[in-house]
Amino acid sequence: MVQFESWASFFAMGGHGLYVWLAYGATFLVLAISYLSVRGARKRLQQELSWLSGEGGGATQEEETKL
Amino acid sequence: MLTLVELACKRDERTLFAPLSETVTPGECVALAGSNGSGKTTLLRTLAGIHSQFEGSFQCEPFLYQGHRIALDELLNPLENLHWFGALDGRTVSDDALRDALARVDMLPYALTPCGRMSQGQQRRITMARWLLSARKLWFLDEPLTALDRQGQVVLNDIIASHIDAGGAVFCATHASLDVAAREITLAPLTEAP
Amino acid sequence: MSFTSSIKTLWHKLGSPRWFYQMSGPWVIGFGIAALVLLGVGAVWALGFAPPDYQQGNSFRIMYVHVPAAMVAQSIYMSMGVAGLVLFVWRMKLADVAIAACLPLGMVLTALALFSGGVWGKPTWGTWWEWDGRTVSTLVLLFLFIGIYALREAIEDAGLKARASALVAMIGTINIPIIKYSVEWWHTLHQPASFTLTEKPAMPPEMYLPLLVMVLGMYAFAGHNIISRMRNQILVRESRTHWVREAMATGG
Amino acid sequence: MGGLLRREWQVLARNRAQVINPLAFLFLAVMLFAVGGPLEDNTRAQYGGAVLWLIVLLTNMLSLDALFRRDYDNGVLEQVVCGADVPFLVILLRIGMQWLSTGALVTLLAPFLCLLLGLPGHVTATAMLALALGSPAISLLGAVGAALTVGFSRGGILLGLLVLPLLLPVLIFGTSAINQEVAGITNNAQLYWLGFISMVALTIGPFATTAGLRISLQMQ
Repeated sequence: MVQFESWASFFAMGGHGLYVWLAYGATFLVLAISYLSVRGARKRLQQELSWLSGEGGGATQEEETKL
Repeated sequence: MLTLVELACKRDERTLFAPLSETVTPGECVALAGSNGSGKTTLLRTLAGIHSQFEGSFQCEPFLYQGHRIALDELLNPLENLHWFGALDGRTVSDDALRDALARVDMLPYALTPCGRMSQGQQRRITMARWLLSARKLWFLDEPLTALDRQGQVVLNDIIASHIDAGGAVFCATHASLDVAAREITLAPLTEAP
Repeated sequence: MSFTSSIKTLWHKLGSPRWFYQMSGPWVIGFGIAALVLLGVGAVWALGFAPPDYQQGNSFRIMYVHVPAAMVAQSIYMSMGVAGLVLFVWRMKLADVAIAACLPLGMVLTALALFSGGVWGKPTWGTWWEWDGRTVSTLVLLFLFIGIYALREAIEDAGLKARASALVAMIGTINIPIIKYSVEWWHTLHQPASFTLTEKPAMPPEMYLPLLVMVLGMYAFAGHNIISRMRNQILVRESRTHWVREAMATGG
Repeated sequence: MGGLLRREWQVLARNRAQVINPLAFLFLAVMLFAVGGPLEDNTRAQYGGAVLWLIVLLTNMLSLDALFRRDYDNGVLEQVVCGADVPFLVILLRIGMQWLSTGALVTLLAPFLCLLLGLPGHVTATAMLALALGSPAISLLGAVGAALTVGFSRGGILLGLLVLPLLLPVLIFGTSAINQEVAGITNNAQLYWLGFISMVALTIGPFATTAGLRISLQMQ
């Protein structure tokens, strides 16, 4: 059952709101960044390689996908 | 003595030359020619078991490898070095064998001077003495002629010739041609990996 | 086909990055959806429905984020050790792709665990950093990750980079139990055996279940993230092959 | 075997700086700590053990950096890897020599170090025992780091980064062995643990070092 009476007390978290939301925010932010960076790298690769497949030859710019 | 089956060495995941298949029989000298960077050194280091990135396969009996580096401890004198290399092979080198080897390369007077104080050419001669003392029949030599003066080159060719006559085999990478009759292999560098 | 022969063929297939690339497509989507659902449900459950801790109140909810990050980070390091063993013994190229893919996420999750641990410590003990058994072993884990990362940066040759990081990952994995035990032992020496926040007390189910969901969600996310990084790595490394060209042309 | 060992002694005899410099640094660092630290004797005894082990660890890192560098540069290491029937033995000998010139020597000098660090007299025996049991692990695991970083010109930093996290247990058990001796509590558990860690290091160290050297040799 729900632990909090109102949305206000939910956000206040009994006084520890700052820390709880800081921890959750950081976690989901980091997960989101990690997901987006991987998806971005894939998109960049797709453009590079599909552009090249038209060319049929030559090496892509060899770069290790970082984060 | 040495058989290569479709051997192709790789460096940084790139194949350096077209796959090579060769056999080297006792009493044969094979010269490995090829432009700089065609992979001669990498091939020799692969056969010596140092380089481990390759495709295909090869079998070889116990061998002696001489790379670009002198492979002598500069703090020790020739006698100590040669004793140690003997111990590396699990053998104890007798003194007169040592004396003969050093005499053969005209380095007997330098037997006790630390190798660090010798010139590059003199150190090369000491490594030639090491070849003579090693019991290995198959020699891998990488650019043996470097830093040798005229007299040194005569000694080198003489050593290789007598090694071949004694039933040994030499597989060496060299630019300058050896006096000994040698079968040539050229490495076809791969410009664009398939 | 008998069980062992199907394992053999699977093992053989794993050798070719192409097969892995084609096979892993649905896995990435599967893990992605599982992560989304589990993390979403877990977060709502942990924040809204799990009971607060009788001693710490609501700051206890940070555990539902801190523990999964630390656990998954350590599992990632262990799997890098296993991949290292596979690379060393069977010389499988895919193992290095796995190590390269695991490394960034492992480092990020370890740092995240340290951060959320600190944020959790502030309301509980009044300090942002507490030299506690768990925090120190997580910090050591971060240094083990950084060691591998620094070694990979220092080596240019791809083949040597793979073997060197495989060796360090294996040695690190062997040492993790010893390090963990010695740090825990060191901590109990310094901290009189009061209620240590990081000792998992026997939690009632309504506390334990959301944690389980969050941990599974984090593992699912790690699976999704690492496999898609591996796919990117394969595209980079096999960029000259024709199958990559076709895959890219058809948007595979 | 004898011939291999003879060369190690010859190199050690002719390159004494390799042994003397780390020891000089050891005593210098102890002096710096003693001068920098608090003056009252009772507090100094509490952190004496930690200081001793920390300095032993860091001095070892200095001497480990040069462990294979000379043989790597002059080509002798190539001959060990491709020429010798059992390269593992030659490398184990080299690590043993490095331990002798750092770990064993520090164990013998422990009485002086304990004196300088203000540790009470009865602690010296335990400190020597702990150092004797723990220092092999430092050399054996450190050799793996030395093997992997010999190819880089500024390998020292990376060597510490790779090896020191693995040596945390040695620091923990070594320090608490001495601290508990200062407090008079029995510390057999710590000594057993130090011995155990050294045994683990002995089983994986030489093999991992040989593998590391094979990797570094391909970088030449």
